[in-house]
Amino acid sequence: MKNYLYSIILITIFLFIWEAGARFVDTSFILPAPAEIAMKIWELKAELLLHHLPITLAVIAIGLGISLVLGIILATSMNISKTLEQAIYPVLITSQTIPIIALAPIFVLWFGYSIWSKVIVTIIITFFPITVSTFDGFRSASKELKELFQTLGASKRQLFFKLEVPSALPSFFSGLKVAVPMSVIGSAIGEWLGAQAGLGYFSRRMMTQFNGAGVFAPIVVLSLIGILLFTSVVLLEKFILKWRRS
Amino acid sequence: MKNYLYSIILITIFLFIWEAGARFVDTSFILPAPAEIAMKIWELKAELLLHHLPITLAVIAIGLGISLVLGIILATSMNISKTLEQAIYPVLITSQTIPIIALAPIFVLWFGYSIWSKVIVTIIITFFPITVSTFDGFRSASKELKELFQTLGASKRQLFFKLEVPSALPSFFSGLKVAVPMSVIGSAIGEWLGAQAGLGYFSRRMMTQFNGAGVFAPIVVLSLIGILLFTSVVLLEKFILKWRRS
Amino acid sequence: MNGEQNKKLALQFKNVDFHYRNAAGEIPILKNMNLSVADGGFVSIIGASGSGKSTIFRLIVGLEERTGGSIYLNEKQVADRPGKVGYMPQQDLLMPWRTVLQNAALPLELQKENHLDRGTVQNLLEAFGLKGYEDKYPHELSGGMRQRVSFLRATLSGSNVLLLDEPFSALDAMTKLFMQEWLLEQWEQQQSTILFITHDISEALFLSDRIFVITETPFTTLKEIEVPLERPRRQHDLDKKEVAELKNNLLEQFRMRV
Amino acid sequence: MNGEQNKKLALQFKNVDFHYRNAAGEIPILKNMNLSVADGGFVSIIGASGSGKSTIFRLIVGLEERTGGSIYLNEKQVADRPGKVGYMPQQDLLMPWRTVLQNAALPLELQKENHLDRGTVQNLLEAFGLKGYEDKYPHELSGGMRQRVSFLRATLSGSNVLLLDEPFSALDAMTKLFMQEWLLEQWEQQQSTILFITHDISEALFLSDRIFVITETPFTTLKEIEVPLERPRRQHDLDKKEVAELKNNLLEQFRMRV
Amino acid sequence: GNEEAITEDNKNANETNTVSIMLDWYPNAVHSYLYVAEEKGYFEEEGIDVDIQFPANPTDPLTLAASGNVTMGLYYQPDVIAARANEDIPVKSVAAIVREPLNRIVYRSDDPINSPKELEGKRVGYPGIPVNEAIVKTMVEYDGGDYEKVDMINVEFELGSSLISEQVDAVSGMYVNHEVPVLRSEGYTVDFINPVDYGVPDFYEIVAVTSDETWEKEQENIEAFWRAARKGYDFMIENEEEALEFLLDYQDEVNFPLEKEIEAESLSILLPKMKSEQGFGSQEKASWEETADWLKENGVIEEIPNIEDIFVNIE
Ligand SMILES: Nc1ncnc2c1ncn2[C@@H]1O[C@H](COP(=O)(O)OP(=O)(O)OP(=O)(O)O)[C@@H](O)[C@H]1O
Ligand SMILES: Nc1ncnc2c1ncn2[C@@H]1O[C@H](COP(=O)(O)OP(=O)(O)OP(=O)(O)O)[C@@H](O)[C@H]1O
Ligand SMILES: [Mg+2]
Ligand SMILES: [Mg+2]
Repeated sequence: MKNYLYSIILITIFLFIWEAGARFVDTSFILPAPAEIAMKIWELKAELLLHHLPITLAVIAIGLGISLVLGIILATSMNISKTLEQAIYPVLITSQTIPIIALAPIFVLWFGYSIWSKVIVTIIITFFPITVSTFDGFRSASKELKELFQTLGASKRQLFFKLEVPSALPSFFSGLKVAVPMSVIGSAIGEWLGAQAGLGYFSRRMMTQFNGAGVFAPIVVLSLIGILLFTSVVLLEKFILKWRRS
Repeated sequence: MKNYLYSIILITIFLFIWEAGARFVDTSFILPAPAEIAMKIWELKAELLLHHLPITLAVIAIGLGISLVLGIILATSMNISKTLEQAIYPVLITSQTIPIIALAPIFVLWFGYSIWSKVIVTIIITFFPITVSTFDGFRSASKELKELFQTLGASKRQLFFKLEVPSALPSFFSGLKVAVPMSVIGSAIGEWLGAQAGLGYFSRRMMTQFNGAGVFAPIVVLSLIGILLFTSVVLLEKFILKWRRS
Repeated sequence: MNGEQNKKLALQFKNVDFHYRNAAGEIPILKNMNLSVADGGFVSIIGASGSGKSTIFRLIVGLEERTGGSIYLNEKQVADRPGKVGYMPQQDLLMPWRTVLQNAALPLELQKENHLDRGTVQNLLEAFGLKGYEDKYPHELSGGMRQRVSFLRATLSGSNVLLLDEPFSALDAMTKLFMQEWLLEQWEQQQSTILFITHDISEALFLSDRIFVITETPFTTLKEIEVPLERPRRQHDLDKKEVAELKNNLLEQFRMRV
Repeated sequence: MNGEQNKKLALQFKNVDFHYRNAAGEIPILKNMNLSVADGGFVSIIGASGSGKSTIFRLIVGLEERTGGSIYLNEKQVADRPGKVGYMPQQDLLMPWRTVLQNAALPLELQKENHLDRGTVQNLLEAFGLKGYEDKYPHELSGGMRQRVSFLRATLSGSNVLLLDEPFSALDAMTKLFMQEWLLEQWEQQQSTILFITHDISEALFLSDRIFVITETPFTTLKEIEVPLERPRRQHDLDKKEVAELKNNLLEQFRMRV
Repeated sequence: GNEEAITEDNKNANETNTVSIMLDWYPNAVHSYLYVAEEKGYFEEEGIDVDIQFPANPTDPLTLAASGNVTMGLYYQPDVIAARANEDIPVKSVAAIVREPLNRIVYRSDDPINSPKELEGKRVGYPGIPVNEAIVKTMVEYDGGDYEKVDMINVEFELGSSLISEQVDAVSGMYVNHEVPVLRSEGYTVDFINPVDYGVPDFYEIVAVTSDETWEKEQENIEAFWRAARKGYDFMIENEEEALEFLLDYQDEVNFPLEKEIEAESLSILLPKMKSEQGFGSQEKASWEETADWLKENGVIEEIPNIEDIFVNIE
């Protein structure tokens, strides 16, 4: 806790300046004060938590889930087949330098306002870190250890489960820690593009109604989801990689 | 080149399936064929390259430029002052788990439909990788080398320029390689929120006009920018870090 | 003509050929090479860097495929050699996510036909000075202890032949001396055959019955040297005149090559 | 009472106190410690791991501040010691982004009062067997060459006192022997004073005029041993009976501590 | 054969039960008749289930209707023509809801724009719907100005917030019956110019669009839908107050807060513009032709499409 003292001071100062600034500017639809936002969250708690939150959570869960399944399958296939690796890996890396997300509006044409247009955006944004980090994890399995396994007569299956999977886990978790906050962003961006409900949608909705605090309130909830999910992954990582505890 | 043979085959197959699929579906506003997109790019080349491209490039250049300046200043300050580091670093890391980008619509109210609202989105999306990688780079300077410099009576200034800066460069470039494609995405997302020109804007506009190929054409140009910028950074990195050439 | 002739052979190379292949063409390492190691012996291989010491081991364990000739293990030519010898590589190569016990017991997990049971492992853990450390992770151990876990693992492969590739090169000089004595002790108890690669002439002299010297690459035979020392040995036995002379001869031979 | 008394002192510790501080409290290392090294001497320090060898060096170069007493360099108490001695740390610590020349010339860049010029550097490069490698990067060199660059850099700090902290511990046994002989050659030419930390008793015996042994921590004085060998020396001089005995004595002393 | 017929029937029953309609904007008085029909059970009587959706982007009602993601979308007459003419998008209008433009050029009273010519050099926000460009162009040129000098900015839904936060000087796309009174009730003083005064024809502000394919497959449902909607409309003109109550009851308090007074005023503006001698929703060829001519004159379309394909009147 003591380590974060300065950070806490910094954030307090920031909130204080924001509050003072907002009161000074006094046009809450442009710059709502933190206190106002907090009150708005309280006021809208039922609406936010019971109506919009579950919808956004569903997008995050389904999107992240599909990314995980596809990413792990693809990474494993590339790990097994050198040909697949040579075909897919460069495409994957190059795909990162191009803004596929800019195609998001057309997904709405394909999938309408259903959950799938948002899920696709979330998948696009989270698929890469998961796949590449898992694959890099497999590759990180030391060549020397692989040879040791061979000299002990290990089967391909044993090599995979006893060496490559444990070797890949740290890198996999790093990827997951990147992907989880991204999935929150992906769901929010997806909801801008076509939705009837959800926290990202609600925030934009509030904007057309000159309700500044209402714009921020769902974003605060989204942030809390982000922090919560991230923390869960960190805890899971600590639990599974307990050998890394110094 | 031979290494990429399989990738090229894969991409060719993909394009072929796409082309066939698009011709089969035959509703080009939903799924334009690659050939159609290529023709559209050719047809719109003046419009795309002379009108929209410069505007998007300006957003990318200014956004990335400001991110670089701010990021490097912040990373350097954290490197110099332990207190600043303790205050800012945790906030920076936490900020990554929250979807600040979801606030983008309100930036439009703050900065208007000028270039600045798009620049801000680009900064938000690129600032983090640049700052954190630069700072991590500074921290990567080996403690033993630092002590060696001290025993040689080096000044703080010499320590910074002769040890910490060169040590930080590899990590800085890694960050830049993440940030550059992000800046392209940032500019496109920024342009969704309200714009009168730019490739991201143009793509969405084409959508409202049911011009499927027109939706994809600017995205292809954006992708080329992404690949070009990324390649430039890689070449610059190779040139500056020439000692890494094996 | 000496006693060893009556002993069974633990390992034998007969006319073995081997070359690596790279962009520039073939790099021959073994040419029609012959070698035999008697059961229960401690044999060191020394040679300059890149002379092909590790290659010999890689051929024995089957990580490289010989291009000609045959290799016999315990007087049988084994087709599928993996799993048939205990191999302790240069680095300790412990898996950081496994405890000491789990690391050591790896061969038991991987080899169906491994007949050692957990009881034996427990006994050996004690013999190897690892009692009480079973549930520690590798990063919690000192360098010497890690080497002992690695050695225990090689032992548990259940083979009578152990190949050790520069196992002590990463240790500091004093820990190294201690580990050498410890290794001899274990070897005398286990009754296994040890092939030991090292750069360190004193180490080879202190440990081995015989030393094979690689003088050129590719090689056909290895120069063989009998170490004129009785067992048990102590470090100061190396100061005996004939051993000291032997050592200086070997040193002179390598001086030109470094 | 012997010849050294007349020589100038390169280094002197007078009643030096030092302790580290951690969460648990103070860890005393030096207690009222005295030590002197004559100009032009080659002195080794040996001791178990953690006994405080590196700490002595860190005090000399000023990386740690003594809590009491005084340290004299060339018979002057220097307040601001950094830059006054040549220090070669355990790892070679070359900067990967600098060429051999740029790495070696670092002290010339950093020290205003360094009067060595590029010409001297060129001459020394040749003497150190680095001619033709000036523009190579460290990763293109072998371990032994990297150590020589590191040693050249320490030499170029322009000081007559060189502190070497286990410089050869990362080298393989044969390269190490070669580097030891090379070091002695350089030392005889440079006329500098060398303090040398090592774990390796043979190494200390082969190189030094005198050996300081740390027998306990914290320490007040170091046990001092004169090496009964003339110069120039060869490796096989270590096999002389009195040196061998000395070595075995020292070994016995440390055996209990490992 | 018998079995097949049954499954066919079932399939039909399933398919025909739901009709989705995407509104042109978030719900307000102009949609009252739909809520009346829903609340009074008229849709149910016709055997259909109605799913009313709101657009996340102003242009979605047309694009999603065209791509078949919704059965119908409420959109703007000129844009239907443009889609058909320029990109040959197979969409058609099945009903005219509001028969006159509601769209106004709105500006802040403290920064007045006295005539369209003064828009030169000004920033004009619009919701990305192309018709607004044609409207502004026509008005400015009619008034003797140069459209090239007008700075048109796509502000998506943020018409009101961009105007009052002074990010733009005027907006096109606000409705005189709704957005304007809403702004005024929030305490902002705004004024407006009517496009019809400056050469813009009297086009149908809101029509219901579907795709040719949907029309073919679901014609019966769409007809059933409009029969019910017409009943809702008839009820609405008889019982204005009650109809508004349905809307206000139905409204989503948080998402789409509505002011009763504003909506009442709005409805009174709307009713005359929704009324037709031929019956609610009917469309006249002449209106389509006039609008198409206007678009061609202004270069929005190059060729006038076959008017017969563009609309169909539901009896
Ligand atoms: N996979 C390979 N492909 C091509 N050449 C190889 C390969 N592995 C080793 N070599 C070459 O074969 C030679 C012998 O290698 P080896 O590893 O057996 O040497 P070594 O005696 O163990 O050396 P060291 O003491 O440095 O470990 C070297 O010249 C090396 O460069
Ligand atoms: N910064 C520090 N803070 C606290 N204790 C320290 C610190 N640095 C070293 N020590 C402790 O001081 C003691 C002496 O350390 P030193 O590095 O001088 O030992 P050494 O003789 O050089 O050992 P080695 O042979 O392993 O290099 C050790 O017990 C070490 O744990
Ligand atoms: Mg080897
Ligand atoms: Mg030390």
